[in-house]
Amino acid sequence: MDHAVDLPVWAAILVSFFLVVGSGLTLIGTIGFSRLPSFYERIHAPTLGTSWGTGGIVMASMIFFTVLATRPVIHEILIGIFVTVTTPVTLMLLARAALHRDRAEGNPDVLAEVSPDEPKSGPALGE
Amino acid sequence: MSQTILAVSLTFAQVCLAIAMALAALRMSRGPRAQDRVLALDTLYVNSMLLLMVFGIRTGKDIYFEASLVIGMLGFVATVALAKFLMRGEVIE
Amino acid sequence: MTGEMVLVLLVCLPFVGSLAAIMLLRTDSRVLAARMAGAVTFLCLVLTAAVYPAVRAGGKLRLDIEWLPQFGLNFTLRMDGFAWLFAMLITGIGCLVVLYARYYMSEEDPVPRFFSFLLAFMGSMLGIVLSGNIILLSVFWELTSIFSFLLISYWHNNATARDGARMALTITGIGGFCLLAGLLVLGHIVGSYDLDVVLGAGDQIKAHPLYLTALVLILIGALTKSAQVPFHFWLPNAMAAPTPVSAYLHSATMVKAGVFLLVRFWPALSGTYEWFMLVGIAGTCTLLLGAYFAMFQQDLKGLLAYSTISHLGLITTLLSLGSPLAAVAAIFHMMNHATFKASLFMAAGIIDHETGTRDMRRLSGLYRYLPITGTLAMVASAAMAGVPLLNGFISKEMFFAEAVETHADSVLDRMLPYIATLAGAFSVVYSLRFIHTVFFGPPPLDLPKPKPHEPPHWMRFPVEFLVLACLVVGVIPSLSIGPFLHSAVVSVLGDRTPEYSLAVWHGINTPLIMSMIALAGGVLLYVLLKDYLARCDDGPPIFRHLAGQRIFERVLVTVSWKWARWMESRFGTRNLQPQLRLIAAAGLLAGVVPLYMAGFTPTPVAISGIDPIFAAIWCIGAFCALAAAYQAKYHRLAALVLLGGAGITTCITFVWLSAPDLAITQLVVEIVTTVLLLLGLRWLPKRYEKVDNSVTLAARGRRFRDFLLAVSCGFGMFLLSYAIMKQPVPDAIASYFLEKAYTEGGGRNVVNVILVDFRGFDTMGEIVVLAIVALTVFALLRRFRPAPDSIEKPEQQRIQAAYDDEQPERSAGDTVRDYLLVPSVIMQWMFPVIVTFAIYLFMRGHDLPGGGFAGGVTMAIAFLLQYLAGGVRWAEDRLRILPLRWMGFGLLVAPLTGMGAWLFGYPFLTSHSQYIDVPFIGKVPMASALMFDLGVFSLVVGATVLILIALAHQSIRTHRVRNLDATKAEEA
Amino acid sequence: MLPYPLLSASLVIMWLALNGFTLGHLILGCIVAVFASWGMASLRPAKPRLKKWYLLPKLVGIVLYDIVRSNIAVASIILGGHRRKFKSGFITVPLDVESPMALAVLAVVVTSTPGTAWLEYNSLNRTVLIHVLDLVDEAEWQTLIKGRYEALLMEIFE
Amino acid sequence: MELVLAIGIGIMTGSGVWLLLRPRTYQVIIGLSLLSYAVNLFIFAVGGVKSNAAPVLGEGVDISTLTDPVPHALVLTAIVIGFATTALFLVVLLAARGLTGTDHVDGREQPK
Amino acid sequence: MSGWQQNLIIAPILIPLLAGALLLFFDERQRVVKAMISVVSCLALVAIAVSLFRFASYGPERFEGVYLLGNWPAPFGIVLVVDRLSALMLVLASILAVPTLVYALARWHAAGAHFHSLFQFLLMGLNGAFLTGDLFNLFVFFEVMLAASYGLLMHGSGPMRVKAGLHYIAVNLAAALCFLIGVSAIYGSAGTLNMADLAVRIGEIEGDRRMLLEAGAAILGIVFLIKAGMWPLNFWLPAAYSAATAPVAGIFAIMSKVGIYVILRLSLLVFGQGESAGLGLNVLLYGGMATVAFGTIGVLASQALGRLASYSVLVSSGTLLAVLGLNNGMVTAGALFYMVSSTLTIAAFFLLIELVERGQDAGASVLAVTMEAYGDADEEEQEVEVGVTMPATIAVLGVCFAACGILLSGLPPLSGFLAKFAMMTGMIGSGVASDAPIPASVWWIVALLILSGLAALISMTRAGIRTFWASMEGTVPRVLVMEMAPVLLLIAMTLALTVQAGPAMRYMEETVNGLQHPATYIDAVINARRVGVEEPGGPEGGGGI
Ligand code: NA
Ligand code: NA
Repeated sequence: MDHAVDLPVWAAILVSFFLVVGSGLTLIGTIGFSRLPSFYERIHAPTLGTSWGTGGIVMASMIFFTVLATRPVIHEILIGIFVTVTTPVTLMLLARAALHRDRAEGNPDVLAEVSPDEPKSGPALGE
Repeated sequence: MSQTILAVSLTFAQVCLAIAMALAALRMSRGPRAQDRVLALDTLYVNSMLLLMVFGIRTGKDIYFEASLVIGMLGFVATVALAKFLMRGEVIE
Repeated sequence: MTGEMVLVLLVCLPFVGSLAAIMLLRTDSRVLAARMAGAVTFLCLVLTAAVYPAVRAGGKLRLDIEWLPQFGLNFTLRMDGFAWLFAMLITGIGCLVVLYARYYMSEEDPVPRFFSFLLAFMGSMLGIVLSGNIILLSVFWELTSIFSFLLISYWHNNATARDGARMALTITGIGGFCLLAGLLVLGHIVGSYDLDVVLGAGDQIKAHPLYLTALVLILIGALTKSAQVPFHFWLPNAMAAPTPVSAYLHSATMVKAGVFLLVRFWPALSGTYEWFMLVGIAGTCTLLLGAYFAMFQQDLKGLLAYSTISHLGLITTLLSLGSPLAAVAAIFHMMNHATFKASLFMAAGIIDHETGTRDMRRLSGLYRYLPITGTLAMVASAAMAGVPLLNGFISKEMFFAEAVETHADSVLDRMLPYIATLAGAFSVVYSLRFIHTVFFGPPPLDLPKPKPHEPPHWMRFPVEFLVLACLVVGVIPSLSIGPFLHSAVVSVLGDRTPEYSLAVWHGINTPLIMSMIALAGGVLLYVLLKDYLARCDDGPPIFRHLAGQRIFERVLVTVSWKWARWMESRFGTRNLQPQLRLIAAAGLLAGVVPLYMAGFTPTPVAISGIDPIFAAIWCIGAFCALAAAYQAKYHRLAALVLLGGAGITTCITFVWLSAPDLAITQLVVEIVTTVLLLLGLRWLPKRYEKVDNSVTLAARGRRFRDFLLAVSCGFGMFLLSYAIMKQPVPDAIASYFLEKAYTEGGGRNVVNVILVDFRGFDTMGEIVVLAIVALTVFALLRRFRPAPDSIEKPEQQRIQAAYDDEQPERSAGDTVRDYLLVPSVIMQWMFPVIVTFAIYLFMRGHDLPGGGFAGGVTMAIAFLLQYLAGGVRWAEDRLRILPLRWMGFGLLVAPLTGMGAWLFGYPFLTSHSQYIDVPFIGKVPMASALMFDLGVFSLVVGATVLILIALAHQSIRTHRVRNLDATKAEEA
Repeated sequence: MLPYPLLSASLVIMWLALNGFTLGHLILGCIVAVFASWGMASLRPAKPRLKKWYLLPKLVGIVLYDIVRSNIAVASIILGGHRRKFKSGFITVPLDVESPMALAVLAVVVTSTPGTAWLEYNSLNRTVLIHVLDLVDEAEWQTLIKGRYEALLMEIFE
Repeated sequence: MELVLAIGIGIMTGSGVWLLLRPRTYQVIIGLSLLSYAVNLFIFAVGGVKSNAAPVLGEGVDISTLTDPVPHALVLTAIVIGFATTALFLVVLLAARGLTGTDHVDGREQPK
Repeated sequence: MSGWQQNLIIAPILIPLLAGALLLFFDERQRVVKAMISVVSCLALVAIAVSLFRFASYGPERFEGVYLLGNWPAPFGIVLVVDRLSALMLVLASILAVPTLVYALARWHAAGAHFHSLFQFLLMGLNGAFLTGDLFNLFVFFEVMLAASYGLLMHGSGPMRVKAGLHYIAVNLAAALCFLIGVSAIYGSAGTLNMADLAVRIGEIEGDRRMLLEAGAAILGIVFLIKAGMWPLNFWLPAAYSAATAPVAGIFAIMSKVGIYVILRLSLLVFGQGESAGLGLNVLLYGGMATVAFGTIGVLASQALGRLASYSVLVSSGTLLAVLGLNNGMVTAGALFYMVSSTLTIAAFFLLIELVERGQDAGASVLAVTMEAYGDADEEEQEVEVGVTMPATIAVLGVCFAACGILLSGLPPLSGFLAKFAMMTGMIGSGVASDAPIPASVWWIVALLILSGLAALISMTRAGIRTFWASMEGTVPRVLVMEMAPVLLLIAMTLALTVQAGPAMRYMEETVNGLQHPATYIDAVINARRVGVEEPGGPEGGGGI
């Protein structure tokens, strides 16, 4: 922590705030992920981490290094952008895959009005 | 002063993220379905990325930044492949 | 021409002739081959005869050529009187056999090959007798085994010939190996392999503790070669050879090599109790059993073979006695036996040739058709039986005389006169039988060739010549063979040469009485046995069923095949798991045993100073690893995901412990590996927990053992790594790199400078590995055939395709198109971003974490993502990646950069770093290492893409194959 | 030369953000950006037509605000546990946007906002299936998506 | 630090060895991957572990405080080679599975 | 020695690398060009290896055999070292490469993709392993060699090869992990990777660090023993070698010798003295004897010629290991002679087997080859030119087979005999009269050597009779001159070795002498001069190798 000696207190408080918010939201998201009962509900939880969880820590990092280096350090924003842009890809593909599997197995919880996934024959998918 | 504040908040953040990672790992092994595991892996990736960023703040060096950036930018590729495998049974058609 | 030259010529000429003969490609050049063989043999005979003056009365010829001087093996040739006599025998009978064979061999046989083998055999035999180095002797010894194998199996279409030849080779081969070992021991005792030195060190040898070892080993060699009991059985089976071969090998050469060896080493080895017992028992048994067996043979050549065994037993017995006079008799009988036995074999050959059979039950009264041959055979048989006025008589008398003498007071010694007489009687029986059955009695009834007649004159000539020799030696021994025999005897016995007389008549003495008893007893016995012999089965009573050959075959098959196969499966495995288990165990032992032997005590474990977050992360990592191990069988995807968890832990560790380069590289590799394994997962069989969940007790045991091994290995690695980490860091080479990285390597990222400069050579090798693997993967996948149950498209696709087919408003592929519609947009737009990032990683590598490898894989991921987004066809329609070009470029650029240093006179890979001042921009680092890294980058992109794409292509390929099948089915 | 100027500019900015600003890196960044956008061109993506690009910041602002709100909402649901009953469910939203790019942005927005997840788009009847964590009123969500985001997106892109 | 890392290496090795000895090719390849993590970490560890001491030179960096860069370079090489061999092993096991019809390591279902 | 001669040292690595890379630019259909590049590279390798061999035999006084890569001084950078031993191995490898390559050109190179590149990379790996003086670099070249061998082993595909390849790769991956553990344990405890530097440092290391070093070395030893095929770590070998195509198996003959080479190098250089030496030697001795025994059993139990040959590889390896375990200079010299002879023999035998077996079922096997090579619909190629019947094919094959049998069983008069004789003479201590008792282990080795020879004799006769006399009735295998010539060449080389046994053995003796006095090697490496760098403190022109 030696490097933090030069950091002004206001910056430290700001950084800490964002850190706590970011990590706290991430933790809450993951708690939700492990506690929510169905997959479609669970899928919402991690977005806490990928939205303001990441955002908080990115902010913390940007403020911290900018103040420390006394010049704008903004490359962390790239992380924020990439996470925001790519996470939906993952979630969409995964959710649709889950939908397919549930429909193929005839899982009653799933909305089946648009249903390209009902099996014509054959056993259920593994797992 | 600022050292103490930072030390507390950094420790808090690390503990939160570590717990989050542990929960994700648990979900990863428990499932119950493959999609849960994949989603857990993705969550684990994001949490690790955040942990590394916090670690960067802790050390005050930004040479660890690229590791986080790699996770942020490329981490989804593995998950995409896994998801596609679940949906189509095949990664590249 | 000097005598030394003659020695070389004698050994080499036959081999040269042999080569020349085999070069006669036309198998019908029978006469030419025979003439050449005859010329070579005759030349050898003349040459041998010509050097007689040099070896007379104890003289010696000697020639040394270095071969393997460091180990005392030289090409030393040496001829003394004994060797000369043998050489004469070999070449002389050789001439006659060649002449005989010229007429004997039929048109269909590949005659040049026959003469080639025969000449080579003769050369080997000459080598044995002329060797002046005992190792050289064993060289020629084995050569005789090899060539006799080829000669015996000459008619290899005949199974009997093949088996006989193989047996002869096996027995004499074993003997040869033993002989070699014995000679090595002898060399150890004496300190030299030179024959003269060995012969001169008799006392030293006999006093040495290893004497018995050497003796037994050498005797095994000699006795197997000379077909002594209990190694005799190969000889009768070798009778499947053409008769000239039998006449040559089993009278004058091959089998004589054994007794030659006994005589050769007689001065060095004989005279001890061990010698007497070992050689004596073998000799007397052979003498008696050979003669006994000979009486009951129905095959002419079988009879002659057993009689040969018996006569060799006689010679061996003589040599066992250790008295000089006995040695003289032995040498003399060797000559005599060679003459009459060769002639008898040839006579048997003529009979076979003319009648088409050698079975004595079918032969009868041939004298009326073959009077001359018959007469000759009678004389030779008489010599074999020891009838006076023939050469066999004289040496047999000498044997009887020696048998009566007392040598070492033992049971064997006292029984010897009776054994000798009995064997003499037996020899009369089989000689009589040979003549009486074949030539007398009623005319034969069922001959394969009904009208036998005398053979061509030149075919009979060898027999005539040899019979004449029998007579001449038998009548005037001291005038004919006397001087030659004497120089042979002197060369063997030296100072111990006894007084002996080769007279026919010594007055009425015990030996003569024994001879008379043997003759009379033999005649009587034959009369008694005649009728039985005329109709009995082949082989002697009782022993008939105890065929040595069959026992040998049985033992050989059991030991060398059944046992070997059993042991191979017992001590080896073809399964993978035991092998990996052994490797793990070996690695564990290798790690633990040195520590244990040195008394290693592990450092007390310190709990303090642990970062709890780091510990927590490792709890997660360890959990993931264990869970992956647990799930890998039934939940493959789960295992893969958990593996990713372990991987991310590794990455965090790298970051935590100051290795950002490693973290980046590990991450990108992790991603590619996951996709790779997923690509593979599609082709693996489905596995359901419920289906194969029955576990046997044995399987449980195996699992428990594996579990223990795994736990031990884990614990061992824990100990080892903990111990090493706890050691103070040694005065490593690291400080040098840290100091010089910037000043001399021109980079701030020391790891990267090591990779591309200090140890750039490793990196070059590493990219070659990657290239090789990519090529191999490509080559393998070109031949990829999926298993039948994987050919079908995955279930998901079938369901979705069926749905698209059914709905009238949907077209094929709609589901997947919708599925990827939004994600693919994002994935496409990520492409330039990731490419930029890859270039960024590559460019900064020298100063900051990154580098060619991480950049290359990132670039490959950019490509991969497009394949994921749009599929193979879509991606390849747009991106023409030529992975092989990338690879070739990388593989050329990296070494060529290294070779650039040559231009400046520096060694390969010497880097050149400099900061160039570019206007407006400032100092730009231009390290040649960057160029090298470009090669790495390019190769990594090419190789990674090639691997992934080759695998991805399988999905479309199989579809096409399937379609082809479908079209075929429709056409049918 | 520059098939995607906006992309190229973004890449240059990204390059500079990563390397720090120097003249050398500006030049290098431009070169890299040109190369990368050529690479993009070879993929032949549907070229987005940004009609009213200046509305983008407005969208970003709205989304950021919504995300903060829903972060709090979802966090309270999770932390509230069983005390607060919530009912999740699927809703189908008919869409009017057609441009893949606009759809992508919409998907990113919906998915990035905690509490809503984009599940499945059907190109035939142009509906999207969305899962909502706290589904009180289906119609309310439909109007939210159609009115708040889609309208703005249609303005920007078409 | 050392203790945690050593235990981690031990557990990864144990899991890897266990999988390596299993009969299914997929288990073996997962085992090999785990083992290569363990081995990479081991190589990494032999240079002595230090936090926040990356071997990157900069202004005023005291060389003696940095970690040993040699193991890092070795691990990088090992990662690359490990990736290559994993890829190869995967393809070979697929080829074997295609040709023999089974994913048993010995190419037949019931050994012996 | 001037610069170009120095640069010659790295040529055996660079030439195949460049050739292999260049080959990637040519399509599989441009077979002639590919073959040309490959052949030229191999011939160049022979020329370079022979020159290096000559330089090395001048001795350390006249040839500085150390190459500092990147011009970095010895313990820091990577060094290549040419001494008599490595020069010998280089020559052996290159001399083996030419006939096997020519043989492959007759047909096998077309049986799959990238044969030539893989072949060149294999040579690169072999040469690198022989040349390098750095432990981790040795690992890298091992991997190069192994990776290429994986590809070559499965060249031509087919269930047998792929199954064998799977086992081979799994075993070698496990071994590679052990290699890494061993090397890094050594680095962690000694702080160096340079072999010569390690030899210097090992004397100074004490206490726990020494134990760890020994543990690392022992784990490393396991790897080389796996590679050398020591029982019970060798079950992969018969399957792999017998499954490989003939030319590949031919070049593989030298692969098991790489393990032996490294053991010889390291045991004498680094672990020659010290407490741990004894343990290692005993492992070699008894492990080697067990290997010979197992190999002998295998030779007897083999019905297929390929397996017979593979087990002969084990016999050869076991013999070398056991004999090296005796740690006796003269015996080691004999062992080197044996190594050369048996490598040539086994290579010739592997090449021959295919030709001989082709005769057994001529039509079917040719068909199988072409089916395998061109079975794929999308790579339709022209029909492979099937050999015309050479006159006296059977005779030549028979002579070659007999020669192989004689060589393998160690029957006189060929080099196989001379090698065994030299080793046995060295062991028994003949040539000098002595009453010193011969240790029991020597008797065991002698007995095993003789028994293994006998087993080879029995098995080869059995196989020879079966193939040539019992089943080759009337059918003459169609063999190309291009396939026969390599076999003849290899056998001719054993003949040359037989005739020139004296000079050859002298070279081996000098080699062993050099190995037993590692100080020269160490000096040369540590004091090797950098180009253009004046080192005032350094000894001027310190001894080379
Ligand atoms: Na993501
Ligand atoms: Na969301």
